[in-house]
Amino acid sequence: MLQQTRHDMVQYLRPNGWLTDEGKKVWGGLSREQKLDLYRWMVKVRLFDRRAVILQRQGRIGTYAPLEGQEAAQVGSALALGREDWIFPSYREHGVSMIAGMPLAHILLYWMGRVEGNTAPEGVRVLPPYVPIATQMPQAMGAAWASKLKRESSLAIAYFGDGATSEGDFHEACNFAGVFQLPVLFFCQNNQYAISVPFSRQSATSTVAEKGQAYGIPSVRVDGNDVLAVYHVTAEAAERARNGGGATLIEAVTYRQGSHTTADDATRYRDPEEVRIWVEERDPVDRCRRLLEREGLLSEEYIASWEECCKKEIQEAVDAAERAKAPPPTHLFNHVFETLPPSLLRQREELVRKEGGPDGSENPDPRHP
Amino acid sequence: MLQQTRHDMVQYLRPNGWLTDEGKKVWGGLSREQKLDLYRWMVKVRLFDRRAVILQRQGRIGTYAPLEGQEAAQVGSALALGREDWIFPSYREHGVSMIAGMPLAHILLYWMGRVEGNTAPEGVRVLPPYVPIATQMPQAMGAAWASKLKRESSLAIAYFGDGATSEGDFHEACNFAGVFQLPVLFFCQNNQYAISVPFSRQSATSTVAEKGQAYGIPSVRVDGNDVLAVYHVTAEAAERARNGGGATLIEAVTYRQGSHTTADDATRYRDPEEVRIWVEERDPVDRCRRLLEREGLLSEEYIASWEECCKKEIQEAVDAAERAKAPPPTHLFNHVFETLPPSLLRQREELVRKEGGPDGSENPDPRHP
Amino acid sequence: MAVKTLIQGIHDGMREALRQDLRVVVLGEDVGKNGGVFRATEGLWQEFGEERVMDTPLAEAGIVGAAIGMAVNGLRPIAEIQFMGFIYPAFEQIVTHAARLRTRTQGQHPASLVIRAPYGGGIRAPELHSDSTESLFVHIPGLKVVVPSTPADAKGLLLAAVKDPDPVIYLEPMQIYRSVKGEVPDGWHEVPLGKARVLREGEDVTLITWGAMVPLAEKCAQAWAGRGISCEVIDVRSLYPLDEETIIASVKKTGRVVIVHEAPKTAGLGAELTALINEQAFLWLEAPITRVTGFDVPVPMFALENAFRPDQERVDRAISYVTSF
Amino acid sequence: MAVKTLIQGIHDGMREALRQDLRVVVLGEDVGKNGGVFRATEGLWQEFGEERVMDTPLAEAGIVGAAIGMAVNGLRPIAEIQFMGFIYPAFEQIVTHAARLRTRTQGQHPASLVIRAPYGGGIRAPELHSDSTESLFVHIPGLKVVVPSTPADAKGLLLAAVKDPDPVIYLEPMQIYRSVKGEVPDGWHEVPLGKARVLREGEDVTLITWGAMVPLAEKCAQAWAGRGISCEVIDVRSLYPLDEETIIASVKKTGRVVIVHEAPKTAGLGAELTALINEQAFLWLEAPITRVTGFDVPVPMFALENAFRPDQERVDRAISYVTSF
Ligand SMILES: Cc1ncc(C[n+]2csc(CCOP(=O)(O)OP(=O)(O)O)c2C)c(N)n1
Ligand SMILES: Cc1ncc(C[n+]2csc(CCOP(=O)(O)OP(=O)(O)O)c2C)c(N)n1
Ligand SMILES: [Mg+2]
Ligand SMILES: [Mg+2]
Repeated sequence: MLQQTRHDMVQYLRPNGWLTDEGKKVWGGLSREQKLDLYRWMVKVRLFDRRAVILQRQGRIGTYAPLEGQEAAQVGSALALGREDWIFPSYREHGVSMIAGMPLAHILLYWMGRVEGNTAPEGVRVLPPYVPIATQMPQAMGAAWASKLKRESSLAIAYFGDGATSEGDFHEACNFAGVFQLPVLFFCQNNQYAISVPFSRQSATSTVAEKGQAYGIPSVRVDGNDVLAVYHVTAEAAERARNGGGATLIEAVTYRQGSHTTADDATRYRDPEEVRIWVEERDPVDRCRRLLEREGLLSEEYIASWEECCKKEIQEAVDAAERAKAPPPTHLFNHVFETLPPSLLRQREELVRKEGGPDGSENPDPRHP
Repeated sequence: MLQQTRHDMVQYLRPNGWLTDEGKKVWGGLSREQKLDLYRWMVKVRLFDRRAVILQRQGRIGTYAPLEGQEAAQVGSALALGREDWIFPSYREHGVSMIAGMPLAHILLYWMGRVEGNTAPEGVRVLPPYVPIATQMPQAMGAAWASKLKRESSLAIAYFGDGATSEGDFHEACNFAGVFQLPVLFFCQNNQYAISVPFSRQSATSTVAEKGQAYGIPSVRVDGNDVLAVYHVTAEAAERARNGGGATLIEAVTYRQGSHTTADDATRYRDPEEVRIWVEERDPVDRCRRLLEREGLLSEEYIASWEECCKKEIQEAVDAAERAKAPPPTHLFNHVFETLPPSLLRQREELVRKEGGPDGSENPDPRHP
Repeated sequence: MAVKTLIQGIHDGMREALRQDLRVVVLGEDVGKNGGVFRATEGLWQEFGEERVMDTPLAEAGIVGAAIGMAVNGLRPIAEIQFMGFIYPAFEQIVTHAARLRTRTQGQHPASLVIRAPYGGGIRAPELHSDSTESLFVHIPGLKVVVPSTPADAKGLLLAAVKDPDPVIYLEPMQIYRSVKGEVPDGWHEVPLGKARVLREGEDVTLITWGAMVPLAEKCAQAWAGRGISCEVIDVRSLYPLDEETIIASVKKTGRVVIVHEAPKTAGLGAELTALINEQAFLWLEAPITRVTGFDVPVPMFALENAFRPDQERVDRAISYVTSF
Repeated sequence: MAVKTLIQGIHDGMREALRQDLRVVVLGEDVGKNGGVFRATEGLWQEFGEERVMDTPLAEAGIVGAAIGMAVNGLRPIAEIQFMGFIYPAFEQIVTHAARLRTRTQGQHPASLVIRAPYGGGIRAPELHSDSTESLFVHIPGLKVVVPSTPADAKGLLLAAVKDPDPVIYLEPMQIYRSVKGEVPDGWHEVPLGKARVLREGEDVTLITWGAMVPLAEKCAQAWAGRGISCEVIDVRSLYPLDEETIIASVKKTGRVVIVHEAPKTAGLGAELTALINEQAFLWLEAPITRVTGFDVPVPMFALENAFRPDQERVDRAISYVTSF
């Protein structure tokens, strides 16, 4: 059982690919497919991410926020959620979104500056990426509150970074969640930096987890590059939330191996040696691969064919996104209000006249880009 | 010495008027005048407060926020500050303001809706009352930061209530103070209620003090009706701040004996028995009086003559405030900018024409109402 | 129909909404046991219980953020901000999220919620309690903004706002909470958003206003009627979307316009109304559109609030000006 | 004088301020070691040290609140908000406190500070990075608001803002950060607040604009010059206080006005300019004042930002309209 508050870092899978004793127990409880899924998703997420960075360099998508290094935190937590749970991501949670069911093509569309990329397929409860830091947290809290009031078992999870812990919205969301015992998980990927600002200048505490004490909510610090531990602590917290035990603050200790976004240059503010350690010695994907290989669940051929499979899927998504018919300019007006007031109808007319084209009615269905 | 973080409540003077062992030591270190001052100020503050409530009932001032019950928290802390310290009060800190040097007449003027009441005499570093909850906290933090950057020994103190701890501004201010080790005191009068909302619905923690942990700043919980303990913990925290030791969060546990403001009716939401206990058994003024009487520092005559003296001073302040010449309507424009832009000069002209009177130049000196 | 005050109209609207729509919840500071600092929610906590009427911690971004999340997850929250002067901590949640969530999610999550806030001066409230910053919200695409000035409108606009799938900022002119009385229909009563109310017809001048300035405009119109000048008085009521049709029709009839609002002049809503009329009725104008507004100074403490706010003399001067131009 | 970009002008202004006035400090997210996400503060941390150029935690209310407190205690802070779209968490500190502290303290604490923020679209930035909500700040009494559109003005307005004892919101049109170049005076160079810049004189139409729309207006004016219509182009530059004199003089000369801004139309600053001109130059107007603005929709993601923002075609149409009215 998860202790009320654990600030020593939970780790089941060591950087060298060996399980701890506790880890062995947890691992033993997983099916073969579950074990493989942890790895497969991380690979897919990484390949997607790398491809997106290349697409940006090629000018085919806009500024992009890479997640390389954070795959375990995202995959481990997302796999612990249910379809009915509400996910409030930040701009870096591509891994989470795809696991929850956002088509890869949508994620790419978003970074192509296309709002249709935000549309979730039926039944997928992922909100669009939250760009203004920490603002998703009160909303996730509110969604959880609604679940509780409606006596539904769905929970809400907010994803955010270490920098987000400094915002007032972090505080207000955690406080409400504590007071009302809401089924919400606050999942912090502490990747050590908020753009260039290290966590040591972000907070006088050395961990995010200990901040949970201020809200009377249990918190747990987990090795965010250990996909098994992340999966397990998230699943435990989710279960507690569903059973009326209220919120949990989870700090996944990880590292962004690349720059903040493709517009950023992390070499300006990070020590190369620090980066090297995280990349070479603590990588989340390598670690999981080593374990699976040792357990005979993974062969070189399997890896190769899985990577091939992912690349194909990603390529299809790229094609789909690039083929997706751009909505006409009048699309600007399509979802401002349920019913456009006269002044907006007039403005829309102005645009139609200017475009000299159709009236925008042939707006492609955004769910099938 | 003050421990890093003390969440057991510091108490030196028991409700029955007897000192604890630790209290005896602290008490012994005070001069006769200091001892009497603690009491004298509390009496003056209470008499002022009661008079203000009556003035409101008589329609001579507007809505007023009474502090009765919180005298020890305000007097004890304010007496521990120096003239060079910056004070950022909320709307209930009349006791603090008067100790810092705000003329009583100014405080009354403020509640008469007169902005001149905010003007501090030369050298008095009290900001106007902060009405929007918790907003004074980042500013106090910033003033403290400036002291530190300028290598001055002045500190800043923000006064706020238990409800304020829920606002994002509380969090952001505390966090900066922790990160930059700023000489700022966050002084919370936990009077148990934010208007009608009890602290148990404001926060899932049972104390305010434990919230300090989230910011790596020492915090202390003190009996806010024990003027000696409040004085002492504030003095210690101030000394630490001046010596580069950074911020302290102080929770003074107290009770507002009356309503939130004269527009509120506390009987709607508080249990009369709860009120009775705080009024009859834990009153801060009684407690101090009992101690001083026992020590022979206070006689009935002394009390009577001091009260007389206070009442006279208060009466003079009432007279001064009521006599204070109201500034003309054009005063609206006097301090919007250092130099009025043309559009504002024109608006001012409009008002002058309307008033048909003088041009507002005979604006009385607001420092001498 | 019973005669009620404006705040009773608001109260009735919330009660009706809570009764008829189980998705509706009310949340805010002191709205529960205490019934709200103005008693707008009096008795609702007792009647509907603490799962429908919820006291929150003191945190406006938390309140509005929670309301957005609730709306996403199927509720219809009515969030109370205790005074408009305290809405700013929630500004980001309102302008970045409530206003844009429908667009951002391509219609999937319209953020169907109502944010109520008492606003304006005139009750000698403490400092910083008397802001009228309605134009800030009108400027943000995706929000609707309404202000009732009669008890029936108070109820009708509130219920329309609750039913409306888009986020509505519902501002309550606290000066006339209790001074304005009128009949309020029983049961579910809606006043459509986007429609102004012409409370007095006239030929010579169009007086455009809303909220607590409505009684003032009416008084002025009455006085000028005695002097042979007939004013058409329009209570805008829906600040966004504006009822352009009613406004423009009136201006085309009178050719002279006085706009009265309590907020400071510069970039207040009077500016937008002026621009709109200039665009749509330019050739009908016979005098400059004239604004009578709060001055461009911080809303003063109450000793000077009468000097700050529009009054009969300033409105009269404006009417003289446009009629003798 | 060297030729520099607009962002270099801003950078030079900050450097000069830090050099000449020891009270000046720069604070914000990533402004230190990283030199700002746009490199506006590049090298300043290295030159002046971390007690003058300070990286802060990620909290805008904290940043602005701290800056106010610093100003109270004798410093002259320049606070950077990383993008205007992220200024809203600090809204309360700005509108309730920075704007009003001088009034509230009767002149004792004027909140002398500068808040810088990049604003507007045109650089294909990620979602929610491209707001232009300048009119919100113009509406708040007690604030000054400026927008440079040339490198020299960038430096000159920044130094004037630093020297100005009142709080100044300094907005940076990021689209033209690097595309606009020009000579920038060395040393301390001020451009007075409250003065517009007439960048092109003309007789037929007055084009009023600011920020990244200035080059667009200039281009349109040029094109129309070829067709025999001469446009006077005014870069408002100081959004509050407005240079009414320059604006009104121009309108009285041309009688026809087109206002171009990127922000949504309703209750944008174009409304105030329209109202102002209507009030002060009514009899000189020969056509409705016409606004070309962002549409009243949430600022879109970048794929549609060109459709949202004013462009040459829309401005041309407006010029046709007012000249053929
Ligand atoms: C309210 C707000 N302020 C500033 C920014 C600009 N910004 C974007 S990402 C970022 C750093 C976020 O750091 P962190 O929370 O640690 O998340 P990470 O990017 O490391 O995943 C900043 C300052 C923003 N998006 N929102
Ligand atoms: C930002 C903000 N929200 C709401 C209010 C309305 N209000 C005034 S006092 C108060 C309660 C404050 O409680 P607390 O912080 O405990 O201080 P106390 O009044 O008990 O001294 C509230 C909600 C306000 N002034 N500011
Ligand atoms: Mg981070
Ligand atoms: Mg309290």
